[in-house]
Amino acid sequence: MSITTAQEEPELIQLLTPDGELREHPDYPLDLTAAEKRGLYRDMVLVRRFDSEAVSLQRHGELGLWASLLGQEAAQVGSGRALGADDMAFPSYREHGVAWCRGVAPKSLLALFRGVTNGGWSPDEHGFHLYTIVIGAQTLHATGYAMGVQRDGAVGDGGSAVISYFGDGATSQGDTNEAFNFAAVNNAPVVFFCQNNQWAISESNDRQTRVPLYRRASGFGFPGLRVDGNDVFASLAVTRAALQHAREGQGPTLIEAFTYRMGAHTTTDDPTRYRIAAELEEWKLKDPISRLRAHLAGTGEGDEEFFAAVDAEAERLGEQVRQECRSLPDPQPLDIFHEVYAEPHAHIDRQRAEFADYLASFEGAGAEGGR
Amino acid sequence: MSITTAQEEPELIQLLTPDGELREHPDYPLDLTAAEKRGLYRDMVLVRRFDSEAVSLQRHGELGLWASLLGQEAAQVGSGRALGADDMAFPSYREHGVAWCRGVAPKSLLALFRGVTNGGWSPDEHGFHLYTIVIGAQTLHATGYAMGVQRDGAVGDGGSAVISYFGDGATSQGDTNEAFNFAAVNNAPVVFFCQNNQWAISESNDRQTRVPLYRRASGFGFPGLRVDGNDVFASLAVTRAALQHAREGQGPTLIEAFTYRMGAHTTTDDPTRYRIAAELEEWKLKDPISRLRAHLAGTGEGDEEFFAAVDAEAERLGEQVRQECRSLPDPQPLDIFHEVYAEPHAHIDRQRAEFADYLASFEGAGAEGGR
Amino acid sequence: MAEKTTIGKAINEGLRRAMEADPKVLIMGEDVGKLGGVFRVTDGLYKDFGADRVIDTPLAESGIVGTAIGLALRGYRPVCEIQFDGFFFPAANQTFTQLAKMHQRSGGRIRMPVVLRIPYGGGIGAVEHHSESPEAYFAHTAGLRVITVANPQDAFWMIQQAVSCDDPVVFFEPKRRYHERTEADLSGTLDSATGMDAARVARSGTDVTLLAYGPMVKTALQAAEADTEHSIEVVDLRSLSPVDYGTVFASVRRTGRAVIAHEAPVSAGLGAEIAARITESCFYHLEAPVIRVGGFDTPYPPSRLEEHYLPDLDRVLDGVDRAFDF
Amino acid sequence: MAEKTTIGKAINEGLRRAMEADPKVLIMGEDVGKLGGVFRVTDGLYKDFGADRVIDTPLAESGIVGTAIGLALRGYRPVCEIQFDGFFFPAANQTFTQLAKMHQRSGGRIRMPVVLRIPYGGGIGAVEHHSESPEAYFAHTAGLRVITVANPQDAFWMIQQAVSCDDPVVFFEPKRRYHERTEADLSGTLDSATGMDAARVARSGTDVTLLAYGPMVKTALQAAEADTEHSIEVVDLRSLSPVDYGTVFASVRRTGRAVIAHEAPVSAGLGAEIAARITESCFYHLEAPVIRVGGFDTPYPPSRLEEHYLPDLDRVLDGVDRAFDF
Ligand SMILES: Cc1ncc(C[n+]2csc(CCOP(=O)(O)OP(=O)(O)O)c2C)c(N)n1
Ligand SMILES: Cc1ncc(C[n+]2csc(CCOP(=O)(O)OP(=O)(O)O)c2C)c(N)n1
Ligand SMILES: [Mg+2]
Ligand SMILES: [Mg+2]
Repeated sequence: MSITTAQEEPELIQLLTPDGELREHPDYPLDLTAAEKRGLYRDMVLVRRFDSEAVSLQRHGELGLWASLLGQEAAQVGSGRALGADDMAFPSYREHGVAWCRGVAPKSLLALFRGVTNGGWSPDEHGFHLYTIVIGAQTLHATGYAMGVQRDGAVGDGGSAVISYFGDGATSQGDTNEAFNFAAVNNAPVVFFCQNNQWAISESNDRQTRVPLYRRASGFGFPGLRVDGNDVFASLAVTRAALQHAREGQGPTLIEAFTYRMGAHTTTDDPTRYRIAAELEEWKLKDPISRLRAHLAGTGEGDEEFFAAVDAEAERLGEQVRQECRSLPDPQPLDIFHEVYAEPHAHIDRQRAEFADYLASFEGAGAEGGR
Repeated sequence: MSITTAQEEPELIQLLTPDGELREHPDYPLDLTAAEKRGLYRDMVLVRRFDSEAVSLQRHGELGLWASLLGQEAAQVGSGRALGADDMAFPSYREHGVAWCRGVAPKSLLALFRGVTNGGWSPDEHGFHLYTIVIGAQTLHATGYAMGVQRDGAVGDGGSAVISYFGDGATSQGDTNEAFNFAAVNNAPVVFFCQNNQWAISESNDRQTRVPLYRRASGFGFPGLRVDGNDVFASLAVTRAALQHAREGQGPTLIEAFTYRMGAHTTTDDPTRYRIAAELEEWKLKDPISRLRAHLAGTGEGDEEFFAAVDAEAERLGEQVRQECRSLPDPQPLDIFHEVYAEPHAHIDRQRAEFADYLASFEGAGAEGGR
Repeated sequence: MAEKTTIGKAINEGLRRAMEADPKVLIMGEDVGKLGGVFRVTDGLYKDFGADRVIDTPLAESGIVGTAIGLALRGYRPVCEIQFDGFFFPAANQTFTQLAKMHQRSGGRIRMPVVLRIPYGGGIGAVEHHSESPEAYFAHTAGLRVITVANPQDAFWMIQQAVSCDDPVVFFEPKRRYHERTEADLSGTLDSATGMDAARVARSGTDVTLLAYGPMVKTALQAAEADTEHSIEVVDLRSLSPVDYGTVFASVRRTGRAVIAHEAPVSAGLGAEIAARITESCFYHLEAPVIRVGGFDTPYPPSRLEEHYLPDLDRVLDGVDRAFDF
Repeated sequence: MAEKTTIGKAINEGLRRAMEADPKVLIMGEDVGKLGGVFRVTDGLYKDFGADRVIDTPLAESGIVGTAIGLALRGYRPVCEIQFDGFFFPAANQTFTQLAKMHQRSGGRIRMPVVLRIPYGGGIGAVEHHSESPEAYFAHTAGLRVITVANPQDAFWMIQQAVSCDDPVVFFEPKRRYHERTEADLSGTLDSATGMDAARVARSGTDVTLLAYGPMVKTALQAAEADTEHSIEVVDLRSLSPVDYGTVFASVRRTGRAVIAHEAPVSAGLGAEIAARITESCFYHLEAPVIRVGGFDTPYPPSRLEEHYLPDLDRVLDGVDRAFDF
């Protein structure tokens, strides 16, 4: 009886070891200048600093919630820096590092988690769509967008590519699998970038899948790759290659960036209930930032002065972000009715007017808008 | 750049050639007695006759619709006869051949398409769930049922297995892919039996998938096989093996039965709008019934007398089915409210009573229930 | 230039106009290409506009609506066909949590000119899931516009208005009326047409307002003809969200009575909303409560029972009688 | 044996009782295992009943409900947790076309004892999709029962009644009330409890009937306390489908006025249905139209606006005033 499943160990594409040593990879050559490497280091440090500031802002009641990217900086900055100006990214809700690379201001992200807006930035301006909270939904948006790129004739040399971010948990959703299939059937220029941070809230990978996630792609007829998601070089190189593949009209790729969620799922989560501390300790040794720092220090491409300057910049960023967050203006009650429809809508107009009257009725009474 | 996809031709498991010649297969030995082979032949002929009778009943206005299985008899009878008494099947809406093997009376199927009932038989009694019209939905039911089998401790020697039927089009649905994943993660004893009849209404395979469908399984971490769906022996042998694999606790298998929908999608469809006649002619040469007949005739396991007897039985079945269909009793108006809930429901009771009063109001007027 | 035509043909012609007028308009769905859709509503468009603009999608409704959203983000105006009412539900998540909310989520930066065409309603002798009337789910979802048509003239204009609207529009097509032939003028330009969110007094009357939409408009008109005792005013709602309450209230205030008929189950159906609003705004004009006539609160029955399930002439007239005998 | 406890703990205890009483009862959903659910409602059950009965599923709501249906077909009684209201929609197809209809489809041969637990409503300062009130979608779907609780006592009994019911039950949990501590007696046997489809007069009054359910019951009671001008009778509906109209009509006939409050958008919400029915059945008792107080017909706003979106004490009292000033 020949019913068996191949169970080889997946190959992990790695260009930078946890000790900061460079490894050549035949398929993913990467030729970065020292300045570029330092740029990646700076990105990661600043993003981490911003992220930890946001966690603390949440603790102080300034944000309703925060989903920390701690540990995933390399996957995000590597892939984010692989994107070109004409490319479009579709994030989930944890892609603060990608947002950073796309020029989205930290305060725009904070506005969302503070409850000031459900969006916060212009997707077109940044080539970075809004955060999507419903797991997997954005994978279809990315695929549709890529089908639009095809129809615009923007595939081929100098063309545009699309990237969709999602987590390990998201691979279980019907939508994500439909997106894989629509992309494959249409040969759409989209890269599926799965950050496998090992956890979907409290559920470990074995609750989501029986085999490594990158393998999913082959079942739909396109390539799947597993990259060391804590290696910013590998994340950059592999994403670049996949984007190029897409731009050239060769269709989708699934990249599984193997990484680790070093923090809680969000600020309301308590990971001690479901995972052991040793796991975190193990992953600390693979920290994406320290390995690049070791590399830069080792090669002399970064010196103490540089590291100190980045740290100082990070401190300033932290301070700035704190300020900006606190001074985000609150929306006004009647904003509830804004932008529900793009075109005039009699019913909403009436409801807005009624509510305005209601609010006004308190003013005479000296009360404050009814509260 | 190493991003490529393997594109080998899929192996088609075949035990009986279109000319009726037997082929040994190392992995799927099959040792059938002459009586068993004749039984399969009889099943296929009778099912085809029943099916064509149903098409004609629809033409005569006796059925609202019919979905013909013409061409898919081998896939259905082969897999249906592989099932044990304790196994459970979850059909789509075209599995009349499987229904036949599970002892579901033809008239029960006709009742559904006549509009007399939305169901029509006892799933438990027959180990054959109700037809499911919403594409893909039943794949999850089958997987959940198989998870129940596991919890009952009914896996292992002498255990039960579950089989889910669906079409090529159904592989595109999120539900089907979620079912693959739930089954894989839970190692559930379920066989996914995809009848790839090349068409989902007017859409050919290339609109549904970029690669052969059996490959989908490997992405979820379980075996996928492609069998000649017009070969009843291969369909039987491969399904048997996969069911046994499941019963033994080794988890799911995807079987792609490569076959052809020789008729229209349903009686309301007109395939001349979207496919060329030559395709059908080609597949006629691979007809599942004639190849078994050739085999039986060639080996002497079936003689003219036998074939004539089966044909005569088929005629009688046709006649019987016609009678039974015409004498199916119509449901009564108040049946609308029956069995909406299993437990008492004040609102439905009230609505039923009101409608009964309404109907009664016409009786006095000498009219016929308001129509 | 009035001619006899059908709702199906008028939608087809409207889609063709929309595609000619704007190269960004796309058709997508199951079997919309060579086959022209199971109801032939997209007949000929694949041939004339090609596979890039008339897309036979994989069999996955969530995928259809989800990729349509992506296409809209890229500047396209997709018109998605959901093959039957009962097969909308796999797309509920993309429709309710994404399509409906994207404009608001983005603070108005993103527009979602996506049309979902849904053939709906019963009366065609079909098997399960082919006869549903799910409009209330959509009317309860903020961010969507919901419209439906009752004649070829409206079908022709309103499909074009839906396509040119920058909000997502759910366009319900009364499938059992697809092939009925009536007069319509399929020439002229779009700006001459009544707005898609206006209701229409389909027949004037003085004693009672009978509200209907989609497939029930014809039944309502027949009821009005048949009733020799009461003068029935028939209002064709056309837009189900928002409802044109100006027209509705004006009529009810004149007649003092209202009956609303739809095929969908009565409980928490659209009739409830309309009855509640009429009562709120016309309380002192009402001689009787607003009467609802609709499907029962049961799953749609097997087709041999559908004539009893669907509100027909007699059930509508019974509702009118109840508005008087109250 | 009354003690101070919370709705969250009472559901937990009720689930434990149900699991002890019947080995066929299963818990399934995202993070319901070791974590005990994001609201800790299934806390401790994984430890005590094991992974076979408390199943951490893959992250796929359609898969959860779809496999629960399969488990029910095999004789199990699955209790599915949908993590948040806004994440129900991927399961809409399995819920509306399969779960709700299976019993009818089978002519009564199949029973579907599946419970969907859905934490719902706003007021917790959450991001998008975590504050929705989708109950009207379910109340419009024949074949489902829909209930909700407003206090630990009901939570304890009604979750057990839901589990023991042979119909699919959607069990809405008022998430912003999960942790409020009030008195309840979590001993005694199930048969002593009021049936889960009965409404309850939570506070007697003579001037107006204030109808509420789930998270709004507390607000309604506060409004009744705060209103010194009118004697407000508060009815806690408990069952949203079917609604216990006997209790509702009796109260409205006494008071002559009704106000219904819910968090969900008003349009085509449950309040519309209840208002319509009250008007149909109590027309000559009504001094004013039934007043609806609810969420606006907009997507749930960002959390810094939710206090304005949610009907609060003032909005409810304003509704009561409108019932008098009409
Ligand atoms: C459809 C849906 N169901 C449930 C949730 C609740 N939820 C939010 S995050 C999350 C886990 C996601 O895990 P993963 O995809 O691995 O992403 P990660 O959080 O690890 O980045 C869940 C279940 C949701 N947001 N959407
Ligand atoms: C969710 C859903 N969408 C659409 C349909 C309409 N429909 C009925 S059969 C069919 C094609 C199915 O093709 P396939 O899965 O290959 O099965 P086959 O009919 O070939 O046996 C479609 C689109 C449906 N039944 N369910
Ligand atoms: Mg994760
Ligand atoms: Mg097919």
